[in-house]
Amino acid sequence: MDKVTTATEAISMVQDGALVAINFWGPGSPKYLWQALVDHTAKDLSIYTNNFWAMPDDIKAIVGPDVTSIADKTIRYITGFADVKPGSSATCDKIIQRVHEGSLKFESLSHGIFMDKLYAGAMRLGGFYSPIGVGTVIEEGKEKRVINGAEYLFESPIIPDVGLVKATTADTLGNLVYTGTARGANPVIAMASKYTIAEVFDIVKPEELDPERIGTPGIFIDKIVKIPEDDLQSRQRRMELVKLRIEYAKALEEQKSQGDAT
Amino acid sequence: MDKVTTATEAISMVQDGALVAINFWGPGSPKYLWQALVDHTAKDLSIYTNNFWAMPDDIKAIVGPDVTSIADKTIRYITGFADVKPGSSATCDKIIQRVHEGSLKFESLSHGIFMDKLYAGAMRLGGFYSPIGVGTVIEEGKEKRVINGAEYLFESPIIPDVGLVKATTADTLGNLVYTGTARGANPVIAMASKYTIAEVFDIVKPEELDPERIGTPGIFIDKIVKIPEDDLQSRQRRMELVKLRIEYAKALEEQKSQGDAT
Amino acid sequence: MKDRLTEELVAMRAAKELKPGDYCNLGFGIPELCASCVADGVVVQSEVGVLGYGPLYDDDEVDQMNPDYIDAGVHFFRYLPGMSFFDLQVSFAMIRSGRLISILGGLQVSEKGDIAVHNKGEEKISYRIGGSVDLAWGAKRLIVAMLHNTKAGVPKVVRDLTIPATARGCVDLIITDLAVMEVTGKGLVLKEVAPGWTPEEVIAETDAGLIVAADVREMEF
Amino acid sequence: MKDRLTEELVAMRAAKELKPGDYCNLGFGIPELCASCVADGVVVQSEVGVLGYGPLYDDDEVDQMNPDYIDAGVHFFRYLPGMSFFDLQVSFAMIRSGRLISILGGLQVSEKGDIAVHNKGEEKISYRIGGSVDLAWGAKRLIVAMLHNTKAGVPKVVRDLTIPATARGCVDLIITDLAVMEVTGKGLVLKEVAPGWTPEEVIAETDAGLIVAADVREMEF
Repeated sequence: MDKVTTATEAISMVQDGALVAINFWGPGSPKYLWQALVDHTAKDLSIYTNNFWAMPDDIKAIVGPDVTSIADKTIRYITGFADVKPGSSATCDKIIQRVHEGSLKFESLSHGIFMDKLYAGAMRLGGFYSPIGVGTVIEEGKEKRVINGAEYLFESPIIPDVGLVKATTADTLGNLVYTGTARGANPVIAMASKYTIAEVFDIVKPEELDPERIGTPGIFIDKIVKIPEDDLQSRQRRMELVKLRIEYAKALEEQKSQGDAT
Repeated sequence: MDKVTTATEAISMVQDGALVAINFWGPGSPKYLWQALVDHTAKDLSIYTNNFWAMPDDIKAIVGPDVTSIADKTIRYITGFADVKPGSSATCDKIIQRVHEGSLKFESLSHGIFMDKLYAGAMRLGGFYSPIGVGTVIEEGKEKRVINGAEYLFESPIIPDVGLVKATTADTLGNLVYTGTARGANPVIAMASKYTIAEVFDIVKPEELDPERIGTPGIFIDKIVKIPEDDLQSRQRRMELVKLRIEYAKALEEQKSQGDAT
Repeated sequence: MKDRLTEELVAMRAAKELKPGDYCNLGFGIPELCASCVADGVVVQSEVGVLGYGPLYDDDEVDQMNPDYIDAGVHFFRYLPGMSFFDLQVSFAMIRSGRLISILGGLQVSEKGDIAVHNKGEEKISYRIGGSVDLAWGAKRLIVAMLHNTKAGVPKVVRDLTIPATARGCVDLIITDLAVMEVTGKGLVLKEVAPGWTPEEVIAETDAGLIVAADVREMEF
Repeated sequence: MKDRLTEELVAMRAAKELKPGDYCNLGFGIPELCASCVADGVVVQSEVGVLGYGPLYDDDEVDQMNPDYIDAGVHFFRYLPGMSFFDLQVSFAMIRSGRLISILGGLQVSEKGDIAVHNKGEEKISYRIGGSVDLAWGAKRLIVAMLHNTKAGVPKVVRDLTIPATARGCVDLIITDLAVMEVTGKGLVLKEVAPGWTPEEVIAETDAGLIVAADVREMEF
């Protein structure tokens, strides 16, 4: 049961029509695997992600793969936060055009519901009643039920075909250690997905990990990919990325101050 | 916001009719707080616990407080596992008599559903559809729904009035560190309960805990109680407890070999 | 035109609502500015998975930053004793538990306590919902810190929302660059006005019914 | 009466179903005995919150035991490289994920793959359900390891359960002190018999319809 492999090989099992979940929030975003997915041939994908930023192309060029970069082979995005600004990039405009044409669907959740649906998938529930989103755009098309005097919306579980996660360190059995705010949705994506691939900075022997510090037990991880040391996403080059992120944040700030004026 | 107090003071806020959740499974069972609850005056309690063993009185005398010891002031037990053997103890026979009289209710869940209901409470859900228990005694009286061709049972969330948890170490802010299999339902009880009390071996300053190792963030903990060093539940006397547990396990084995013959 | 408060002063007034031992989440916009003026002992949460984190680094402190210490808005924060990390399940249990005070920015707030934080965005695509729906719904106390009017001068405190709601009936207190208003069963109560402003002048900038408190006074920071 | 297999031999036969790299949970009774005969590299889970734990201590090894290393059945286990600890949420996600092979004991198993693990107990009180419902429902493969008959000689492999079910239609393989039987769409297939026993003799001890496999053979350990 050798789980250690390359990104290309791990991603090669993603088939046409697959539902792929990915944690795109905080330092635990598996951007190295994402690039492999972008480069992969599978089409008609559904993408389940916390955040969907349709960034201006100049920012994308700096910060590396973004979640819109796979739009060409995607038919559905389900996100906890989506921001698509007309005119901000060619990708963005194409996304808007495709939504209008009906060849691309968007479903908006909250960050909490995004996680809830994965957890319900992990637990193999049939669905659940959420108090979040009543009286908002989230309730459109959803069954409403009054329980003990309060209104709830029916939400369905999500069981991704493939989950992409990022951790700091893995052992060869697939046990993952997270650090800082790199946890995010990674643990719940790993639990919910039929097949989970993890990218990590380092792969060590099982005896090198503290059993008390494991954030995702190896049973949930099917393949482990080490980020090459010369990649921008590697541990060695992270401080470069921090500097780029600062540029990125500045650019976002500018976007925001332009976009949020109401 | 001084959270550190004594068991008696922490437990004194448990009122008549309260729903109290407790992790009774593995080394993370808060038996010290449990004894304080047994000694407290509140009555008409509902007890939500993973396991309910109605042990013979001679075993109880050795292993300390057990979950049946509060039966006199309890009107409802909800458990993931219940074992009540007629004739095994006076408490046991009284429990059976009260169930027959109708003054005590028993609800049986599975260990998984026990945890699911707490998690649904923590997430403030209105309810959820579980695949577990279809076609078994668990389904009695529950709404059944077919979703995508499979049957599910409707389960309601549990939000305990008071949660009792155990951890190895706390800091003064209520951050908890668990070790080994002492996690159990403690984290989910802490998240779901309106008011949570933790018993720990040691209380340290916040800077002494590693932020990566905290199993329950302090926001969920209202009161922290240090187990006195001369108590059988203290860290210092745990190996004595291990020896007693071995005796206990032996006695259970004997019980089992007598009871499970079918 | 009279002077309105700066965003920093709005943030300072909002931060005064937080006492040592309080747990809080600070939303995007003006609420983020509260981070540098909250009292010692106020415990700040970020929905991406950290509680009790320290002050943010400035952009020129790159060499000190920990690349794993990033908040929900992609800022780098410092270690603080008592800090804890967790995944989104724990984070949203926290957010919905009623144990956190939430300070959110707002595009519109109604006198009934409805709030719109995210805008509708482009053609039913970009709802920008994020964690705000959960934060508004679950807060122990929901404080909105925002400007009283849009750049075009349109009142943001209204009788009924005219843009999609983030959550309904959740807001407890509204703090703007003109006033402090409390949502009550009787309606919106004007409790404080910005220095130099009269209640009547604030009412003129507001599209909701405002009940002037008997003890209405000038905002302090 | 012919000799039946010992419980240890039943456990050894069941353990043979587990290959290095397999994840499994071992239930109470005979399955627990598998722990000492599984192949190296088989990863054992305990539902109280540990994966990949090491062999159990004997009762006379108290001085070496770690009081925080206790499994679901109150046994003390050893550290093993690759071991991980987690809470009940992660444990039951694991149990329901279809990634674990589950070996359970049984009071009764039907030819349809229904299983009764817990007995009804006293007067609707003591259902002894525990984790077995989740384990049976969620298993990648559900193997039952039990005695073929009760102490009183009543068959435990039956056409229909006569006691409350733990889960329905879940069992894949039944291993007893007399036989190995596979639950298939066509019915229960007798694949192996205990040394010295004929298929006909096993059928006589069974209350379910048994299809004798063309290649039926003697059990090996």
